[in-house]
Amino acid sequence: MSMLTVTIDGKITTVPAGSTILDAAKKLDVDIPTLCYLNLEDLRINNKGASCRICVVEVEGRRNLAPACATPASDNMVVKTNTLRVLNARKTVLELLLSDHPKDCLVCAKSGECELQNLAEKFGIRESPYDGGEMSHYRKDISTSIIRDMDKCIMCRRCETMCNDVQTCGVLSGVNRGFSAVVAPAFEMNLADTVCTNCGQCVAVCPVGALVEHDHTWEVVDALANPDKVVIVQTAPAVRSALGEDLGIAPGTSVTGKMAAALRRLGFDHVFDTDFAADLTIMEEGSEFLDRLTRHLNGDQTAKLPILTSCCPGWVKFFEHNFPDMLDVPSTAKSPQQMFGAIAKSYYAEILGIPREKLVVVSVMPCLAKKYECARPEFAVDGNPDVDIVISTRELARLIKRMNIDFAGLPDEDFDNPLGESTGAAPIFGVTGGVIEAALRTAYELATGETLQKLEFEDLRGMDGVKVATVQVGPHALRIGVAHGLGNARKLLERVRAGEAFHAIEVMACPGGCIGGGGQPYHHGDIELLKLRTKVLYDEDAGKPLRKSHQNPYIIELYEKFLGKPLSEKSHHLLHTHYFKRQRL
Amino acid sequence: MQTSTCQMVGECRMPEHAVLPQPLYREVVQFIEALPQKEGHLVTVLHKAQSVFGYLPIEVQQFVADHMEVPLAQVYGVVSFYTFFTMVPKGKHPISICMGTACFVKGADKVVHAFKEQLKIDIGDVTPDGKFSIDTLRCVGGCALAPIVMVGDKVYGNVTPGQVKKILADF
Amino acid sequence: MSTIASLDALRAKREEILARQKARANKVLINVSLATCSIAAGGKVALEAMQDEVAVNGLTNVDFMQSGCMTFCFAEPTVEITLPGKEPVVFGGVDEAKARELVTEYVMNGEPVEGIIPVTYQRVIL
Amino acid sequence: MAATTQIKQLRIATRNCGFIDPESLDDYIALRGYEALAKVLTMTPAEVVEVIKTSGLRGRGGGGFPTGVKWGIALSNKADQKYMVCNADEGDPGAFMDRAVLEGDPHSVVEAMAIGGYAIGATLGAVYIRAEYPLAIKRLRLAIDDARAMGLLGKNIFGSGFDFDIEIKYGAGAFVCGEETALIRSMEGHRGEPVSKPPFPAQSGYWNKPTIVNNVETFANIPAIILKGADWFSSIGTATSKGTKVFALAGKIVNVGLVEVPMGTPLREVIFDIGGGCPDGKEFKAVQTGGPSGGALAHKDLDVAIDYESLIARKSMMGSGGMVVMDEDDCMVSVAKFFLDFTMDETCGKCTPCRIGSKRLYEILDKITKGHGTHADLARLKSLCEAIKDTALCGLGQTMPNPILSTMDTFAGEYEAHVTQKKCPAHVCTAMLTYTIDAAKCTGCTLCTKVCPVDCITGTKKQPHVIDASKCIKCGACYDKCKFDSVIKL
Repeated sequence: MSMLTVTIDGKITTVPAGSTILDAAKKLDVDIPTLCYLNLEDLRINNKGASCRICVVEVEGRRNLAPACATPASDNMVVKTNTLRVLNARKTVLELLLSDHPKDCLVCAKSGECELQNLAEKFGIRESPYDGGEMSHYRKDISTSIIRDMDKCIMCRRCETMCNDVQTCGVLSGVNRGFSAVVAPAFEMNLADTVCTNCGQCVAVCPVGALVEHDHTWEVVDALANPDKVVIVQTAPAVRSALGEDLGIAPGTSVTGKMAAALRRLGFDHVFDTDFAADLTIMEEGSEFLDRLTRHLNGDQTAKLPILTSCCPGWVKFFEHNFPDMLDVPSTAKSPQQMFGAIAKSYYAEILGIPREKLVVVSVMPCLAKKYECARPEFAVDGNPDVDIVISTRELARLIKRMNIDFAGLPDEDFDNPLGESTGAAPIFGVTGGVIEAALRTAYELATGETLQKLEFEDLRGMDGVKVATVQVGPHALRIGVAHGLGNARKLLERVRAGEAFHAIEVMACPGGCIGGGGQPYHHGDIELLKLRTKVLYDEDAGKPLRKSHQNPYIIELYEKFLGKPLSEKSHHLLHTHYFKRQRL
Repeated sequence: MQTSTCQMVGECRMPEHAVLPQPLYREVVQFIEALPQKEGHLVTVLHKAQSVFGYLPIEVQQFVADHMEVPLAQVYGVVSFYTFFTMVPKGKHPISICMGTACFVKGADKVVHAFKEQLKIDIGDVTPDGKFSIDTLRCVGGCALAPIVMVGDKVYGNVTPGQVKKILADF
Repeated sequence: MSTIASLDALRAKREEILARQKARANKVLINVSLATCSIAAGGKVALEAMQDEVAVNGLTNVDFMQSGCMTFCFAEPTVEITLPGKEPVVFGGVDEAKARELVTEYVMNGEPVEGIIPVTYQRVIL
Repeated sequence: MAATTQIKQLRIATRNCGFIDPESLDDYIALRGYEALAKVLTMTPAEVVEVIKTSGLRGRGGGGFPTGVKWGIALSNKADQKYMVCNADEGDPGAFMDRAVLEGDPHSVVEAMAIGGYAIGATLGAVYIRAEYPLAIKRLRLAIDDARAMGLLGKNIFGSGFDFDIEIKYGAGAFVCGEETALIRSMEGHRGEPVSKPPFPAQSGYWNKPTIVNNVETFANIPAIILKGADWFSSIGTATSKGTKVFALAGKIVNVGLVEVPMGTPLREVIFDIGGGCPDGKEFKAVQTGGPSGGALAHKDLDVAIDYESLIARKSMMGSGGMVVMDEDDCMVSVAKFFLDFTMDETCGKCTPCRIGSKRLYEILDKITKGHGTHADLARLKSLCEAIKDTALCGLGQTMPNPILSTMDTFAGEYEAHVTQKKCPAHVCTAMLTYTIDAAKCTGCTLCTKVCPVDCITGTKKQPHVIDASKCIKCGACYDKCKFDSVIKL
């Protein structure tokens, strides 16, 4: 590849042809501010509309300023990033953005995390010379998962890229023109009425407070303070991989023990783990898979393959909207969150000897779609939901700070039992390829009766958008597909629809899996963070004495005492669900 | 329990539902089927749909989205971008007032004002009886006749605010 | 209609057209500007009036043609009349009355009519 | 016939307009139509590009980029498909030469597109035309169909092995689609939002293939250059700007119409000798060239020899060729505000400086015309203009401040009067305007009292009347009605 020599602020570097000025600047550690730019290379997520104009730089021989994020470097290019002309231009751009932005940082969900706020601080904007002009006003849209406050939108269009190009949900589009231009669903209707999967990737990339999670922390506080309620909590695998980032602990540090301790300090009556339900999911889904596979191999036409995982509520809503002809393909197993809720409000309520209404189940999830999932009517008994409140990883961090808990100083503590124990198969639910790997570990042993020698399915790991591998399970060579990101899932599903043969497919809606979920601490475009989170989960798996779901003693006990066996009538009633054909709007 | 709430601040822009004749839909389908490929022809199809239906209500946009295999939000994004596309039916006699530079310097803004006063509607609106609607448009290229007003196909040149009443009386 | 498959064919076609045009040279040619703005200013009205007047007077030596913008927007509708053996003359502001007058006075009698627009340009002939 | 001294115009691009039946292919062939195409098919594409380069032809749609250079870039970019696009989305309010050419001589554009297609190696062309031009669309469509029927478009043209065909795409009312990257987005069925350059369309354009976008007038020159030669064309015009330019003269001018003059013609000749000056004996004040992207030229600029460079040097630009003349009754602050109102409506909203900046510029101008402006506003106006010029994504945004900058420069006194004396010297800004009656001239005819809609004029018959300024709504009805010039604007 040909190399280009580029001089930036007097420093010289070489970059491969095709690089941008911004790439070259990064190499030289020259900081150029960006807002609309987003590049998660390993995930092939790239937004460089060059629309915000905050990254403009002076290029020798060019008439006007050039956007560093979108201007290709050329050989012997001379760039200046800190001249008065550049600084004044950036300042004007900021002042203009601020002149059409509510200055309610004090009460904004994004305060402290807001990229616009950071830049205003960096540039020392102390007054807003264009104040008093017209400001755009849009209707606030509050869905169960996401709050859209487009008054704060700076038109960076990152959300649009995520929704259309990466997730292919097509909910958001630039609408209107000129000063009224904004990103919105068709007819500017509410997200809840659209094909939105609530995956929250728009929220994950929004640089300002225009798209944020629907915060439910105060509901948790209220429940905890209510003496009439028994409040229990479950935490999803990916939460522990990232929670520390928002609480002053270095990224890539597992905080499982501190998290359990913090939840106990917050006042939860019992601190449980969704990982327990992940093991349970493997029992049900793995059994369903083996059952379907056996029937399919015996020529039963009603036994459809491949089986699709159904842990991910964003994915579930996506296929309900986009693949209504294939609703009999996904596993009927509920997600771990909902299995946990169903078991908690039946089995565990029985153990406690209280009615389900007295029990409040709180989930901590890396996900915003989980908020929507727990509100789906089929996951309630007489109007009482199996899971009452869902908060995201970010919200938990907020709650811990609000309650004055010195997180870093907490001791490591264990989860409570019986719903807190898990095997190594559970934490990897949080990363792409993990669910199918966990399922294969169990399916292999159940199907063959042999002990699986190598537990790591390397072919199913990694950040490739679509992974396909053939896995030998006894006499059967199983063709397995893995997709993360809904756009990749769509591609894989279209291959299935076109007749390509798979035995099992895992889909996670968010790029990278739950570790990159819409409710995780903001990555601000840093792909390294996602890699560190992945490592936390694989390490946790490797460090566990038991690494196969069917070995979990409390799962064995649950079946012995309550459910009978996987796919029993009781299991079906509590742990399985069905899907709905949904309109494309 | 978490529920969805809509805070109806500001206006909801969801257009009213309309029941439109089936043969018109068939005409649009035939047009789409005759295209060499669907990709890249969204604007073309919207032009066709608007010429068939007269406007682009929600049903038509949804229909186009389904048949062109693009998200509805994208269709709406395009419709709301171009001033030629309208989501409300025009009046029986659509009034278009040219606001090109030549017309402006010859007082087109005063003519607009006079029409608004006379009809008691704003730009982009239709009179309650559906008879007239007012729109401004970019240069029609008839600068010699500035200011120019078109009512349907009929062109009025050198229009003064004083003539507005008389023009309306023609219809 | 056969296609024009070569430069020679194009030249032959041109000769044929020119010959046809030459054969018409002893007739009066009335060329009415019918661009959008000319039509808006009443170009079609002028055309119809002249056609009517030609018919009423039983004239057989008059050909009509339409053309695009004659660039004299200030004088629309504009009409160009070429009498046999004479230079074309452009008349501006041709309303219905003027249109009829052009036929009865200028075409039929060669009498000058008001509203002649002087030629202010040179035109590139290829 | 007219004396030769009066012949200031030279018609190349509009050579056939008004002389042929645009709906007749025969009429076009009679004037050596399609011979230029036949001629280039005997040349190599590189030779054709060279002819256009040598001719010095520059884009007539705005920026004035050398057409031959542009074609050369597309020719040198290897691709399995390339496109030749005609920009007929004439959006500049006050310019209509493209419509005139398409309505008067559509085949010249069709032929030129085929020539360009051959030169760059494109077999497909597209015309992006305003949907508001039904007659132009009809005649263009007919021209394409007729040419195709005669084998002048389609497969193996003139037996040369060269294939070329043209499709028509409709604009839908977005000024920004005159910008070539926005035009391409629109042709692909999207919102017409411009894309950062480079890459330029000649490298990667329509469907990411090398694409040349030229406007109608540029194309209309091509057959003439091919048949009459590059040297002939480059002998016309100035050192940097060759050939002629079509202008649409409009506004406060006697001879409204299209004019085509050699580059380098002094502005004075266009306005006065050809245009006949301002009507009703009013004093010429300014002429806006380049539409919303251009600037106002005043008395001091009348002897400017019009070409690309001389206009840019005066903070205006050639643009597509609109020339809107203003007289003493026009307020230049209001004119700048009119253009900003237009740009504010037409900005796509993609980039920050254009989306929000246009609004803020408009608001400051509005404040000034309402009599609330300060010197700080003038300073802010200027600095914001400079920043927008430097940072906006596309040509529309980068040139949006031009009408303000040029009027602030040339008519500084007028801005000053609005801000310090709170007066509009042209008596246009109603907020700063008072109507009063000159008692010496008033005959007491009572005509003004009859037309006043708010009954604020009082006085007895045959006695001087008086306007109650507190009730007056400044509609100007009395001013228009008074036969004795006794109503005065202050």
